[in-house]
Amino acid sequence: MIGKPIFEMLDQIFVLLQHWLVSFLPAVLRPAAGVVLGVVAIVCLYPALFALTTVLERKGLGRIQNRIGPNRVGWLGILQPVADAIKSLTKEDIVPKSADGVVHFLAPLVLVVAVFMGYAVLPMGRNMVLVDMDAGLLFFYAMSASTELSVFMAGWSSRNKYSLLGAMRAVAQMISYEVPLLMSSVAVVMIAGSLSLTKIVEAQNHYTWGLPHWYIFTPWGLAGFLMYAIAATAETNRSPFDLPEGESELVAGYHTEYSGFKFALFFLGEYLAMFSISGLGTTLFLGGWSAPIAVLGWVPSWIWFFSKVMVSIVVFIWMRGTLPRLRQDQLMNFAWKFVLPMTLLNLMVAALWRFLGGGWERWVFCSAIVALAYVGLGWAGMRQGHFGPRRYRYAE
Amino acid sequence: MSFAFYLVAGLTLAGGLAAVLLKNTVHCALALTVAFAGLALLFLQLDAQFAGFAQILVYIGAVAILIVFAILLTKGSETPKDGVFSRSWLAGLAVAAAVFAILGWAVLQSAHVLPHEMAVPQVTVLQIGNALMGRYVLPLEIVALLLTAATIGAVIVAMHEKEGRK
Amino acid sequence: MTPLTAYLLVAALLFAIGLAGALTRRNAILVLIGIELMLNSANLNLIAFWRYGPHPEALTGMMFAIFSIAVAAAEAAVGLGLVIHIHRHAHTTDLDKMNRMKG
Amino acid sequence: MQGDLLALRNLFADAPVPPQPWMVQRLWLIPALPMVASGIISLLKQPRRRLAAGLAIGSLTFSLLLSLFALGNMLDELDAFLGFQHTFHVSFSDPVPREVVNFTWIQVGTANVDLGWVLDPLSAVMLVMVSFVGLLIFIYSIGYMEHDENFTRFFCFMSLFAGAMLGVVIANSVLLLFMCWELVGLTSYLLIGYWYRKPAAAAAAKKAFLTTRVGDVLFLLGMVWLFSQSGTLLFYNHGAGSIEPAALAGLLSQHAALGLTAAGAIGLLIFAGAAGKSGQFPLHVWLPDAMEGPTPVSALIHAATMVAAGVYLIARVYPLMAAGALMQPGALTGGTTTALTVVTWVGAFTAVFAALIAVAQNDIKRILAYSTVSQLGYMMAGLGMGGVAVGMFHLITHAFFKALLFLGAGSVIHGCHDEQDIRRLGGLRADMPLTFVTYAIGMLALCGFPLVFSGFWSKDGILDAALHWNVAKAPFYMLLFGALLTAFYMTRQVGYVFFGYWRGGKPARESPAVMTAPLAILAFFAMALGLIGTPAWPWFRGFLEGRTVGFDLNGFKEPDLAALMGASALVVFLGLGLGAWLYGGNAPKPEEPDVLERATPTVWGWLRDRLYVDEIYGATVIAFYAWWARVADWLDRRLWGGVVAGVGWAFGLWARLNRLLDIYWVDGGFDKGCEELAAAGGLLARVQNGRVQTYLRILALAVVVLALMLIWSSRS
Repeated sequence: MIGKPIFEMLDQIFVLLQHWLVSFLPAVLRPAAGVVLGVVAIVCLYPALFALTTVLERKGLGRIQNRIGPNRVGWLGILQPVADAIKSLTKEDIVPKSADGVVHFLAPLVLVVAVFMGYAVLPMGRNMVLVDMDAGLLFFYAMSASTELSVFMAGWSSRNKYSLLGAMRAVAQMISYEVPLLMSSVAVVMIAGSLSLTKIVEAQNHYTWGLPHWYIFTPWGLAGFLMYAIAATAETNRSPFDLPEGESELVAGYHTEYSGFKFALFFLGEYLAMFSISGLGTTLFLGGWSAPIAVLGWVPSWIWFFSKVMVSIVVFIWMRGTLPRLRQDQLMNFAWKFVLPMTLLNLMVAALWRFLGGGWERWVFCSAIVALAYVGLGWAGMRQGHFGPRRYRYAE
Repeated sequence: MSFAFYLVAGLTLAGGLAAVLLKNTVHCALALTVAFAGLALLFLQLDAQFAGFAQILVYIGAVAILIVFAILLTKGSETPKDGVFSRSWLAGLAVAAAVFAILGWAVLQSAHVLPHEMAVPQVTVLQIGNALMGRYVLPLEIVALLLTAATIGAVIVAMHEKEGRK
Repeated sequence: MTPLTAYLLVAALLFAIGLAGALTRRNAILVLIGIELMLNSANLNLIAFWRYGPHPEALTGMMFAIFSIAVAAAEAAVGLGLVIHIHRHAHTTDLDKMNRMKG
Repeated sequence: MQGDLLALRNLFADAPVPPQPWMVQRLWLIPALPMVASGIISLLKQPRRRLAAGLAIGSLTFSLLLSLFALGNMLDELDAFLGFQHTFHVSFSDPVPREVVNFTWIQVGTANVDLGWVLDPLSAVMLVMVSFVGLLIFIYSIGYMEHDENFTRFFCFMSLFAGAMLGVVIANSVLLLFMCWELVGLTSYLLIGYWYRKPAAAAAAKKAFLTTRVGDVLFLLGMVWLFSQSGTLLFYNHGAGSIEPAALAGLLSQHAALGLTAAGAIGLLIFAGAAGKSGQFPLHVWLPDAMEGPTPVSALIHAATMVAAGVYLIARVYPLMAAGALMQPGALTGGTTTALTVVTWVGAFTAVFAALIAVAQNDIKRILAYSTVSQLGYMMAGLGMGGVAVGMFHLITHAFFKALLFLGAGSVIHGCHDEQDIRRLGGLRADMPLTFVTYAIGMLALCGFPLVFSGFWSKDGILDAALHWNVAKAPFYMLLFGALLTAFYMTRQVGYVFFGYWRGGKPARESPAVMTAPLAILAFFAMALGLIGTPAWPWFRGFLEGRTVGFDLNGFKEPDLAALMGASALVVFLGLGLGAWLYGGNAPKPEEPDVLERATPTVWGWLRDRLYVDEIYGATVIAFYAWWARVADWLDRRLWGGVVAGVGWAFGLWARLNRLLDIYWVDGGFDKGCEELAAAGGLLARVQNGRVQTYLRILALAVVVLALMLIWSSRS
């Protein structure tokens, strides 16, 4: 292969760039400067991705809903986010008179900061991780748990019943779905034997017959990924779990009373959370930055990571355009009576997988258990009316 | 002692003080969160990464939210008319001061026997996991049982009593 | 002042703050907040002793702290459940008004 | 020579060890499949009958396939093994190929509690037998149990039983064996008491459970002893197992009481467990009562498999039983030890004893039950005198023809509207032709009808071993007499049931094909299986003992063999003839006494009442317990009750005295005191003002005081 060094360089181009830039500084400052560079890169990159995604989402939704979508600013409306940014920066920042000023001000900041923190441990390519932490996954979840508080702060400080209701719904939903989210990741941790996200990716970066060892291609991994995807959708308040911001009931949920730049921050925070949770899902189940087939290994690793994330984002958008919103009781029943039991069972299946050795039995057993549980739980839930249409009880 | 320590310790103590002193209950809860976060940072300074993240996950992610929910459910966010401190606040303060005095005195008295700088312990999550599953497996199981019991208990205690049933 | 002494003093102060809160506030939830602070200061002590103790590799203090965090979570859940229950019955969370167990 | 051998072994020890066969690694699947099926069935609701039966039968079919695969595997290995020995002129300490998979279950301090499974010819043969007979009986049960409302529960228990029994078979650890053993006992209990609303069934289940428990306690003792002496629970562990030569040497060097070695004593304790499960003489009482369960249960558990588990257990620990007397370490034949002698005598006695009782029974299943006890005695005696192959061959053939007989009896009961008394049946030859033909084949196999029936060859093997036993000749004559009795009582039963005329109420009808098809298959095997154990081609024996055997008619030319076969055939013909003469033409009416009863009413009465063993137990063990309970009751009521009453009375008197004192003297002063105390209490009660914070404050203050005291005391 002639092009091998070139591809390796392409693969590591950002790492090399960082090293090159840092090498201008005195040795004492180098580690700190490296981190600062990484932070700057993340802080610049993801908002750009956010801008791109908003256009993508609006155009995509437009297509799904048989309309054109934004098409005025720039070529095919591609500059729409720039116009939006200018608008939100120049708009008047309205704070309600009765609002709790300090908390009202702090809420969007806390959200964005906490969300950004999560990116510190995501490996976005080979050697491309800001902090390779031993307890990376725990850190990520600790940070994502902190966002809940900011949502509450926003809703409570607005002194608006819609805001408060939206915030309480959002927090309840996030807490409910955080449990299955964590549980489905624990299965991965059990198999990979590490909380470090880089090690988890490394554990999946093997190939048999040119096919990858991604965890999604195992029975427990597939079930875990499905549960993770459901919980992630709910955790980011995306449709069909977007009750906290249901426009028809709550105007806009907890950020009803925000305008201008603060609103933009909330918007940004939500999309950033979506990116980071997609990135984590990619890392845990889809092999992170590893190539989907061995022969494509020469393509730079970060391309794979970002393509996988973007595919997840497209799926998010697609679901938003397709699925109607759930009801609150359906949401809670679904979390506690289907997703959580399934993830708990999945833990056991993963343990079984781990201890059944390398033979074919583990495929048969684990698939059978997962399939049986899925069918059984779903059937029982449907039968008892947990997931279906609501049965009204009228007063006698 | 480093500057970072004073900063974080100051943050923690300020958060704690605010949590105790503020009038608005929700503000108290938020200040408590600040104290929790400061403590997590202190844990990180003590090279207890796992405990620090667990602290954030459990306290900020769960306990703080629980407290906030409880405040809203008990209409506690309105400031009561007859003051936020109890009638016997002076006695309470005195007792607390006495406790601090005795604790601080004990710490300072024994300062000379306390160890100085130690090498940073290299503890990986893997070691913690092995310890939890090995030497500490019985406590772990008991904690699991306790959490289950607490979950059930909390649900039952806070459950609405249905009218017209036994 | 050695680092350990500093950490212990911070923990003692936090404990006293928590105790003061638990002893002086009217609202039952704030009493619980005070108790949480006290528990946390104990955790700080445990971690500090683990860090500066003779056998950090044995993980005793760390484990103690982790278990204590778990127990505190359970305590908070049950405590707040009780407060909500009391509020539903007595329509107050004011501890000064809750003295039906008076001897 | 020894050195060469060692060098050779070492040479091959260095060579890359061939990986264990695929089947050995997966042997656990065989018991696991039915157990999992049982677990799933237990969750099903009553109406899911087809699913339940399908799961049970499907899982057992898979187990059967795997068992056949394991047997094939073993045959291949035996060839390779013998080829190796032949090529290199070596002999291993183990005469048969044996594959074990062991793992540690729990680690307690330095002691490991190991579990594992073993695949050797013994377990392979047994696996195939259990799963095959089990499968046929499962299929049969669909027909037999079709009207039962608890159909799913039945298959749940049956499946659990099959899994546990297969677990007993593959166990390489005495602990695993014991666990499965107890599971088997549990399912036996559950299935005997399957119709728990019938008081007799519930009582029989309890009796079975308690009686086998007597043996199991002794078995447990033996197990613990074995563990403490050999330090391992495994049977085979590449030379380090508890019944391998190294450990046996240690056990032999120790002496227990009564001149027994530790090995012998442990062997006897284990035999006690086996005797309980296999219904050997003092503990046989539960087995006839166990016939209260559904007939497929009787066929599977109380005829073919579970009761044979005791025999299998003795075969499994044969090296232990025979320790010290073996020609060659690890061999499976030869030698007489105290333990084996006890096994032989108990077996031979049980064989005759139960056969005698069987003569005078009138319940179709009870006759078969006593016959089972008797045949188990044969197996034990065969093990004791002739070694593993002799006993196991009879076990396998017996499993087939006795299952056949029980299923045939079930078919009769099913067809005759739950009538079990043979005096109320009769003439079924015409009504149930298929059942009759298969039943007759089973009966002839059980009697040991010469040449074409398997029972003849396996029983002959036992008699042959008894004839050549060098301790005593009595067992031989006992067993021969037993054979006569067997032929007689079976002829009597068949005469009553199938010949003569119909004495019952509603006319009988033939059972459905789902029941008769297993009968036909079993009948085929009841005849054909004999072929693998004839003296001319003792393939079965060769397989179990690690030899290849060819067909050789000279096998018949062994000394005494022809005479023995003649004698045994004669005995069988005598029994058949006697039975046919007495009962063939016209059996008596239900109300009339039996032919033999008219002849010797006294003896008949003894036999009919099962030689009063139950009554003896009732009069001794149970009576003792009842007496002891009465004594305890009396002590409670009279002695302690009297004492208590006396004390009470004394105190009553004292109280009356006090009352007078109180009223006239104390009260005045006391009331005053009370008032004062109440006032003081009110004062103290102020501390308890119901405010949580006050308590907390006091607590904190107390902490401060305590800390001060601590510091102060450490100062001084």
